[in-house]
Amino acid sequence: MSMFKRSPWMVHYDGASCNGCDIEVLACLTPRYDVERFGVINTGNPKHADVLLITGYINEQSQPVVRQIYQQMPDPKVVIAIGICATSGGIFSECYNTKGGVDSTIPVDVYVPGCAARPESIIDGVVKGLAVLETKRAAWRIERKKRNRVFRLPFFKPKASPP
Amino acid sequence: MSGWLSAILYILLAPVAGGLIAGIDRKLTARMQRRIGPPIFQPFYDLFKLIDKENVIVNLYQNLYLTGFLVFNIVAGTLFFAGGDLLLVIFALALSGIFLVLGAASATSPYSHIGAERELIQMMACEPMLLIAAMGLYLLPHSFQVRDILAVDKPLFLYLPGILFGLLYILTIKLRKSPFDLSTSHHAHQEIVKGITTEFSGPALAVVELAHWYETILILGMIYLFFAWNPWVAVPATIGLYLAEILVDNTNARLTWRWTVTSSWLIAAVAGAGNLIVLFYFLKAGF
Amino acid sequence: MKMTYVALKSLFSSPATANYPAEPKTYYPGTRGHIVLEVSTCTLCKICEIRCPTGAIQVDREGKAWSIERMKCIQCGFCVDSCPRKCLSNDPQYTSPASEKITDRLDVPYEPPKRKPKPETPPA
Amino acid sequence: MSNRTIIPFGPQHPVLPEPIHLDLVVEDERVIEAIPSFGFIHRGLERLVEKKDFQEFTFVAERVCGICSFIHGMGYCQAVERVMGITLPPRADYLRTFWAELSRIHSHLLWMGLVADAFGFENLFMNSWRIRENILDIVEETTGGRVIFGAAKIGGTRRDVTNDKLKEIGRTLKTIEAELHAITDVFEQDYSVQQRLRGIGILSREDAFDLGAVGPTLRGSGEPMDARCEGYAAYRDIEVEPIVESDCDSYARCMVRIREIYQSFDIIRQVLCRMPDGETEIKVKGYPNGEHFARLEQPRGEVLYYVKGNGTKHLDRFRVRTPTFANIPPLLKMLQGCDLPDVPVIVLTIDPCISCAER
Repeated sequence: MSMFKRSPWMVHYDGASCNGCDIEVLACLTPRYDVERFGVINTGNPKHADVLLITGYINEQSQPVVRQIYQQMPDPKVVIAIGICATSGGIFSECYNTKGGVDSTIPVDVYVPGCAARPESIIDGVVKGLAVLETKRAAWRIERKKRNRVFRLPFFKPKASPP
Repeated sequence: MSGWLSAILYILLAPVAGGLIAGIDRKLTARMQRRIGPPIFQPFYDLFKLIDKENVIVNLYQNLYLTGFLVFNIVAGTLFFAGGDLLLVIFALALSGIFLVLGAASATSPYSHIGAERELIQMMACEPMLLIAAMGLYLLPHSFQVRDILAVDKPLFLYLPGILFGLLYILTIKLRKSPFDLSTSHHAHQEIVKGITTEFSGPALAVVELAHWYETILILGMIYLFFAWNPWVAVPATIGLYLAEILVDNTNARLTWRWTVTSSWLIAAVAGAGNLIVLFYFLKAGF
Repeated sequence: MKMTYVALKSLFSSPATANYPAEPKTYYPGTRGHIVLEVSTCTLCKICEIRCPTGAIQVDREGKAWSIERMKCIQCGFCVDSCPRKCLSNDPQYTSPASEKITDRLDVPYEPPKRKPKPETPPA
Repeated sequence: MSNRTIIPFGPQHPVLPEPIHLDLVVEDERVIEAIPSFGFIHRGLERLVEKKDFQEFTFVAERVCGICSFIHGMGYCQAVERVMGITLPPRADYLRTFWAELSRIHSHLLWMGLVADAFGFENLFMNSWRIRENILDIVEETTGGRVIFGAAKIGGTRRDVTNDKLKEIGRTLKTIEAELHAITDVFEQDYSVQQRLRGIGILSREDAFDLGAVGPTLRGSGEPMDARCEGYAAYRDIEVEPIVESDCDSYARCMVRIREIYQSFDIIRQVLCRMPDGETEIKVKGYPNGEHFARLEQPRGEVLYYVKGNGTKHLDRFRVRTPTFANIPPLLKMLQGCDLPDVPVIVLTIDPCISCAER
């Protein structure tokens, strides 16, 4: 049995939201909601994270940042778009500076609606995301067996160069 | 013979005990913050997940250094539990710390570099007190061997209260607890992201966690030495002192490195060295 | 030192956590969760479609349907305020997260009143 | 023998959840200079006035920022109402003041948590946010939203609160206030907190004034300036004394905010006592024609709204000058010469709300 379900570490990025969803994401960590019950830790470091929570839509300036965070996260990983802005641009979809929702830049696995998304709804979204993470892990393990990349000391040269 | 047995037990059981301690620590921390907190086995879930994850290698030497970190932590612990030389234990521990610093410094991230620098500063703050503690423990049995110290039939903590206090002070640094979680932090967020562990991911991070568990058990063993004349006192005392560390972790802000170095050296000089000198003359006078 | 008191008091009092997924949350009656349409009184007047700030509501007069894109609605309740027949209302339960963008389409049985055929003007 | 490096701070950073990017030029661990770059959250919502009609635009104005959302909506409505020459029924004014002060308490509690997180005091963060949840409960019960209140409307408020409910809220607030004392005492007295706040991020009174600081940042430097003294909404009946600290450091700004929380509790008490009966909204007829500047006090400081109407349902111009926007030059001044561990603390003592600043 895999442990991804029990220990999803998250990283949170505020695309271009109004802060409403951001503080609700943070509120999930606090005593009333306490997502650490499910093993969620807000690592703040993409390299440690399994789940990327994005609030707000994507604009010109934040697009490379979001892409970079997504690429820095090791596989398997899940992206959860929090709030209406992250889903579709919401009330700002007609602004001149939008690129659209998060799915305009990186693939999104779960959409959490709400303006601002309620903490309960975020918890539900993360739980949904974990199911996706599980399937992604299965697919990724098959991939990894092909590439055969394991923890290796420097004097053992890798068989295949990493992509 | 029993020394080797306990060393093997250490190698096998320390990860289990260390993980459990980490789990209880997290649970208690959560309760102190009025949360329910994660399950007690959460650290094991985290560890197995990290092993399962993709290993993004920044450069291949990182793995060598991290292996060194783990191995020398285990070596230090094994020496300690086999009843070996306390000085060797402290040096092996320092060496493992250096390996971690090298691993962090081998990456290019500025956060990781600053974390490595801070880790060095923390080690600089710790080492004098650790050496003074070794000297203090030497005074009664006239031996640096852990098995000789264990054999002393006197309550060492009454002879070495200042050194015990100083050791507890730097244990906060060693266990990476607030107010001294400078180079990396388990929970609260800091300006250098994850500091020394920023560039480690997946299995590499799992190695760091595992090494920390070994280290925790070794540190608890060191506290145990001070109460070793009676196990019925020693076990509750060690547990109690660890709980006190958790409480301190929860009731302090993170302080700066200047404050850390100044205060820990001050305590090493006043409490540690003072205790050492007083005890030395008392013993000389024949008490 | 003040914090020690707070921490110890917290340690020995029950956690403030609402055990959410295990115990369902009860909402205040006025909470804006999602928009509900009472189909029987809707007259497909299109005012909600015009008023909606995000354009989430679509009213199809020909197909006799009222649809809402749940992943676009910001629950402002402006449609509820401006509905002339009061057939829209707020339900406290939020829309649950999903992997696709959901659109709810409701069939409205409203029959527009037959206009009386204009009396044929007698040829002059 | 100094080693000059550049450390990026943000846009994705665990301490500050909002995307601001600072390039910190660092010598060892001392910050020489902070070079900001913006635009990660720029939406251009001021231009939406061309697309949304002036009543719909209230919802856009509320989403300038999710933390001080109500005051943004209220300020926009107030500006439009002045343009249209609408006088609100007194109950609407009082309800607006009630919600504005609630949002001030919730925002300051949120800030207390974040600054505690910035200096690594996780327990304090958790406790501040735990108390904040109680405030949010009141907000949700009365307005229907947790962070986006959605209660302001041109011509009044969208909801009314029954007098019984208001009495009950008054009692709840009393217990919350009692609980809060334990937390604010920690900020005031705890040794390690003082170590991290006192003497950090000095902003002299002259600098604060010259660089255009507003709100608690300015008042922490000893300048008594509070837009609530202008007497908008119910503040015309309620005496508001600007809270001033003269230490000019992070601790002073922290104390200003903590004392403001208690002041807000006091204002809410007065509002609840004097709450007049009657209508909460009046019918709005016609379209705005003319222009107006509205000044309001947000949790983060003074905010300006400029509205220009042309007699159609779309406004000509809408402009916000948010407090964080005004507080960024003082921030950069404070960051010069500080230590790296103090950067998050200093950044947070202006209570940055980047989504306000970039709109």
